[in-house]
Amino acid sequence: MKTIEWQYLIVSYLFLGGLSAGLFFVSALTELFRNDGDAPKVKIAHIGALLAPWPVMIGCALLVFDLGHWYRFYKLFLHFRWESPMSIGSWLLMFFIGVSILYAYGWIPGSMREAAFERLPGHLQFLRILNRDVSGWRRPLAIVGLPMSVGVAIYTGVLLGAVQSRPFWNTNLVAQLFLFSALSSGCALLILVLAASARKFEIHEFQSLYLLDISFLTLEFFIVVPYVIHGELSAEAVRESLNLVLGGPFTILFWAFFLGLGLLLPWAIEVLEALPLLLRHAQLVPRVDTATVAEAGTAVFILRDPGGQAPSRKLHFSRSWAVAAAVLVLMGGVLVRYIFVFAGQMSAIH
Amino acid sequence: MNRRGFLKLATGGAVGATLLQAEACGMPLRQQKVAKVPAPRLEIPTTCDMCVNKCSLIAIVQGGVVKKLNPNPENPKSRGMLCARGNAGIQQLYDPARIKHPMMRTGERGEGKWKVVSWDEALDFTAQKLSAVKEKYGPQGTLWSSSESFQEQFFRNLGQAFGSPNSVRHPTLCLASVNLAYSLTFGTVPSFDVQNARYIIMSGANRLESFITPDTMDLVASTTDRKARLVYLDPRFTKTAAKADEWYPIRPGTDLAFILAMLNVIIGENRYDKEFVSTYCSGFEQLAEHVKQYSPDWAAEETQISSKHILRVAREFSDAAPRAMYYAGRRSSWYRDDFSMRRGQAILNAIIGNWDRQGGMVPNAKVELGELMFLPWDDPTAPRVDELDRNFPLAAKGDGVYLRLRENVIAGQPYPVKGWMVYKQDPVSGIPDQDKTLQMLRQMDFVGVIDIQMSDTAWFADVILPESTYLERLDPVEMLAGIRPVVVYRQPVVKPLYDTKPLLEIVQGVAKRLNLSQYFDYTMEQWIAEQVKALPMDLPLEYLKKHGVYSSAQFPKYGTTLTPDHRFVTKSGKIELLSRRLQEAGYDPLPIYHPPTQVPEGQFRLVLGRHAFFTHASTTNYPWLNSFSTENTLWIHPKPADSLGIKDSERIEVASGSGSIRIKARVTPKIRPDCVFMQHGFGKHSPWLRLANSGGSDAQLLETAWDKVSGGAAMHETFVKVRKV
Amino acid sequence: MKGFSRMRKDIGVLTVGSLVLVGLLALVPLTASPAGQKGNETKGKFYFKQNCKSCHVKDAQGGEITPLSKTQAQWQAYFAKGKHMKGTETLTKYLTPEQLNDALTFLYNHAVDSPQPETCGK
Amino acid sequence: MTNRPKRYALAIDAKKCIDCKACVVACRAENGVPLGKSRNWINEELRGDWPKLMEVFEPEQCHHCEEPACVRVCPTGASYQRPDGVVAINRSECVGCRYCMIACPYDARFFRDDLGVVEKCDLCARRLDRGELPACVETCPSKVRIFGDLNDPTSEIHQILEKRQYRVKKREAGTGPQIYYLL
Repeated sequence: MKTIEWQYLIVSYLFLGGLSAGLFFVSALTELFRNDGDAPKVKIAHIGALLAPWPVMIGCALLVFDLGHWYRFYKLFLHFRWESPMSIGSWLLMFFIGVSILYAYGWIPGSMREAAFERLPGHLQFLRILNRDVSGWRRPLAIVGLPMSVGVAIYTGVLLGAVQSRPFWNTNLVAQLFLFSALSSGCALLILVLAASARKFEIHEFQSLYLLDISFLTLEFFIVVPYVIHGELSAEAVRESLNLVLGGPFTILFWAFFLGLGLLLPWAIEVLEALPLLLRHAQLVPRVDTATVAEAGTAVFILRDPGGQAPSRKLHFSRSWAVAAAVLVLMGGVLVRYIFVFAGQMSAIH
Repeated sequence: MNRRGFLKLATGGAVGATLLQAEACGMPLRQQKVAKVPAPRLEIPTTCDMCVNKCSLIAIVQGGVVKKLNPNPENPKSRGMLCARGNAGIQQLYDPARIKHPMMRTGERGEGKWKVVSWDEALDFTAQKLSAVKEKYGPQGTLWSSSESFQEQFFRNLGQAFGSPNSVRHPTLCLASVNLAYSLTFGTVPSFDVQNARYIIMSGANRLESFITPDTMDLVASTTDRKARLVYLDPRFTKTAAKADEWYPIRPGTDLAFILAMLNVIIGENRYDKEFVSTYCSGFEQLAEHVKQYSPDWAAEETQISSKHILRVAREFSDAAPRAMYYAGRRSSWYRDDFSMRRGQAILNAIIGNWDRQGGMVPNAKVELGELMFLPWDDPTAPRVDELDRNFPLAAKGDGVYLRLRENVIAGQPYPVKGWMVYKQDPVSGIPDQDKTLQMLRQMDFVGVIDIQMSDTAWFADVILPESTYLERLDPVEMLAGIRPVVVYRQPVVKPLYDTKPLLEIVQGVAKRLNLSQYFDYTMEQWIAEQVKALPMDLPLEYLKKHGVYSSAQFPKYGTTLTPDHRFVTKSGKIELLSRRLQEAGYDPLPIYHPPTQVPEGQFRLVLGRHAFFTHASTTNYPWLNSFSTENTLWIHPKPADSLGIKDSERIEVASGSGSIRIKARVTPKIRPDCVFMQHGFGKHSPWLRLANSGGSDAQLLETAWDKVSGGAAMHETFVKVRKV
Repeated sequence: MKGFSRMRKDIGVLTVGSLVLVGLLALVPLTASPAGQKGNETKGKFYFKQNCKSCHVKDAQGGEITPLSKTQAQWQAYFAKGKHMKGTETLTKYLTPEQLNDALTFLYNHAVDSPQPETCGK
Repeated sequence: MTNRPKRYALAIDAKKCIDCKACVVACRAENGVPLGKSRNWINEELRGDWPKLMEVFEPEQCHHCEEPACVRVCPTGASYQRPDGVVAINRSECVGCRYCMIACPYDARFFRDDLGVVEKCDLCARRLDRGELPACVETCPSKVRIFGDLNDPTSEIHQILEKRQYRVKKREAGTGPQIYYLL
């Protein structure tokens, strides 16, 4: 009997799982490849680490809640079935959550930690054994967690891609699409948090995030395009299934909202915003002190090229553009999963 | 299965059962877990009663709960078959709309105010009311209507012993015209050896869809495995049409023209079985002369089937003889001269000599059963209220003519009928022209209903005497005559769930109170013991209990009547192509074609049909069956639908001379543009039959019309107007 | 046709004063029951089965006899003669005249050429 | 019987199907399938225009595939394949993730909201183990379904598949379906 079995809970789970993976990936990456004393990068790694565990944990809660018997979820861990993406996935998720929590723990400032354990009520004293400084494990955890995060991001796509009977999914491109969409949403959330939180913000923080996100979005775009072309040239069933997005119920959602607003537009914004940073040898000299920037929300910099002559070009940087781009990317991330989950289940071999 | 599943099964009946049972045995429900202790799994053979076909089945019973009904392959008729209805028998047993106790009306008729009473109270009331009617109007003032069941005879005997000539049964709403036509031609109603046929013509009878019987099974096997040819005439593209080799959407009511043209060709081209005709038939010369006028070209005009097809079919048909048949099948009367059409069929079958031959028509063989002798009563003295002798001299006396009877009762002619006992019948939703049925019902001083569920008729009754269902009942042994005659046995597979009784006990209860006990002084066990005495085995009863069915290997037998000295049970002793008895009764001795009434401009002919999910009006409320067709719709062809601006599944109003209903349209190319079709058994009054209340009732639309000779209700003589609402 | 007119006479005799018999050839067999024989059909069936059926069943000495064994005319002739066992004894040895009339009514009404040959309804 | 492993399968002679639904009700009764859900069903297809119409009926249920996608994707092994080829579900192991439903190319599975588990045709495994036929096979008036052991050369299904041409549905799904539709 044809029914749409997986609905919003699964959509959100796929998104949140990917989001965590993205956050961890970006955090770990920056942590591993930063030079000492690179304050902005530390901040990114820090925030990323602290954020990473939560979405995936919420996502998994939703996943369990979606089961016919939520209290039977433990059975998933009584078996390991390598042919079942879901089985692999659940184990992967478990370990990833573990690592990301530990990693986050490693990023909690010692003072804070101490304070927290001080406040433990008497009967919970035994928890003090957890009061350890694991900040030293950050790098090893990052190294271990990095492939896991990639795994989790890919898995959310594989879960669908592995289903032969749904032509809309049945291509390895889905996994890649989900991977890069996941990583970019990770970036986007960091951009959002930074732009929204930091009263006084540091342009360099955005530099690397923009660069990362632009590349992820670019990659994502170059997977969507071949996905469609490939599908159109593929078996009849696949072509039929693609009608769901080409002249079907999901057409507008897919092209206008996902590809347009959720991918290309934020990409354009970020490129425009970061263009100067992309120019080689550009070095930035603030013309006004960053304090005022904080209020204005806009910084003006002068780019001086290596020659060292007079000001050549102006760059303007906007907090609201950053927020806009981030929000759009996140929306795109949710949409692409919504479209794939629903359209995929509607598609069938005839 | 875990406990949750166990409970959830209630939808499927099984646990509903444990609960109900628990309730029935006054066992507190929490104890119902007890049922989870694996009880022994019993397999009890018995006989289905979801329709009249009497298929053998094996009930799987565990812990006093019927878990499943399986077909019983030992029956050579039903073989390993149990249809959708048969499988849904469980739902009849565990139907929440069952009548669980005797009930008496407290409010107005049809108001639905009831009080549960004891059997004594209900039976006293019934007897006293019947006596009151007898007092005032004589015994003929009571009407006894019943439908077929293994116990029906007890009900009819009560009516007769009470002194009423007025028993009325289902045939005139069913196959009366077929029975009469074949009896008058061959002296008996034969079976059709579909299994061995090579060429089958079927008109009207929709045997792959309306009713699943051995003929249905054989029809499928013949047309697929043995490549028999099926030519099918029907204004509707039914499932039979889907399987037929040729389907012709014949102009309704012109089947006889088609048949007469075939006769014209077959006789004209000397394709009939001369030897057979000269040896066994009478009246051939007159027939030959008579059909000269009916040429294929003429018939093409009437039937809208091209003459080249008629010509070809006639030739193929006679070439395939004797393994060819014009299948009569089980079906109702459709037109005012339905009988003539049957006669035409019978004659057509006769002249190609398919009588008593393999793949043709075979007189029914019997297995002898014993008979318990009970004290006879005086025959009723009064004439029947439907004045059969005058109106339908050839109709079966014991069955009566329903619609004529209703007219007379309403008119109070020739005498008033004020008491009505109804058994296993639902005249209110079952018979055409519902308003008249209600009118007849309202003028009754007393209406008593014996049924298993709250039918529409029961809903309007004064007292309801609940019968036990077939799975709770011991019935008389029944012999099914046929090509392969069988004896079937119905034994209870569970104890009655509620305060219900088998019919015999109800009859005896009433009889006792009417001082008629002497005519019913036997038990079911004694009755059965006498019946089975005649079976050729020691311990026949044990055999039936174990097998549920008996049949003899000596069948089928062909040609038993094909000896020149054989006397057919007709007036002349021959197969009467020209019927002496029709002549004597003042009817046309040969079938004469009368064109059907033209469909008035802007109207449609309402055609009916059955679907094998639903036994007439009775099983539409069982969820398993209802789920296949949750409400009846009006089939209408896209062309007229467009011009009326009606879209699929839109609500529309359908109006005839006798009533109007609201119903959903089903726009489909599967029906002639000049016809509309709807299902039977929906649009109930009885709120107990919740699932069957949706959509309208055909009984409200159908007008009163009957076949001139047999009196069978003519179901296709109603024209309706259709409009958007 | 001969048997027919004879029958007509007999019935005529048996149904003197009967309202229904209009003497029309066509109506004779139709009115045959119940007016054809004034006896009691139900009882007749009972007596017939109770007394005759003991010997007159398949493979019994008397050989099977049912209402269908004779035409209406033959039944009447037979009962008019009232002889049994090839004439060696009379039917009255088994049944009273009244019972015989009942039996005749049953056999007559369901004779092989009667309007209701097969027992009704079934 | 040989001790060659059994391979149960169905051959369906759809030409014989008259859409009477006996199989559907029999299954409902045998397996307690709740209303609105069904382990087996009949596909109807009407073609052509009045009066040149044709209609085909085609019974379908779980195809008990050789390489069942449902079994492959099941994370707990609740969906499994018996040695005799029957694909069945162990209710107590099913967590109700419905991945198998999505993986089934034939949409032969449904979710039991009341039990929180997935369900489908198991060819009446309990009946098979008693040596009985599946309910749908047994009850069918026109005997549309031929059930048996493909590996038994004497079985009806083995012989009919040797004699007659057949097709399977959605071969490209690559699951090796074991319902053979006779042509």
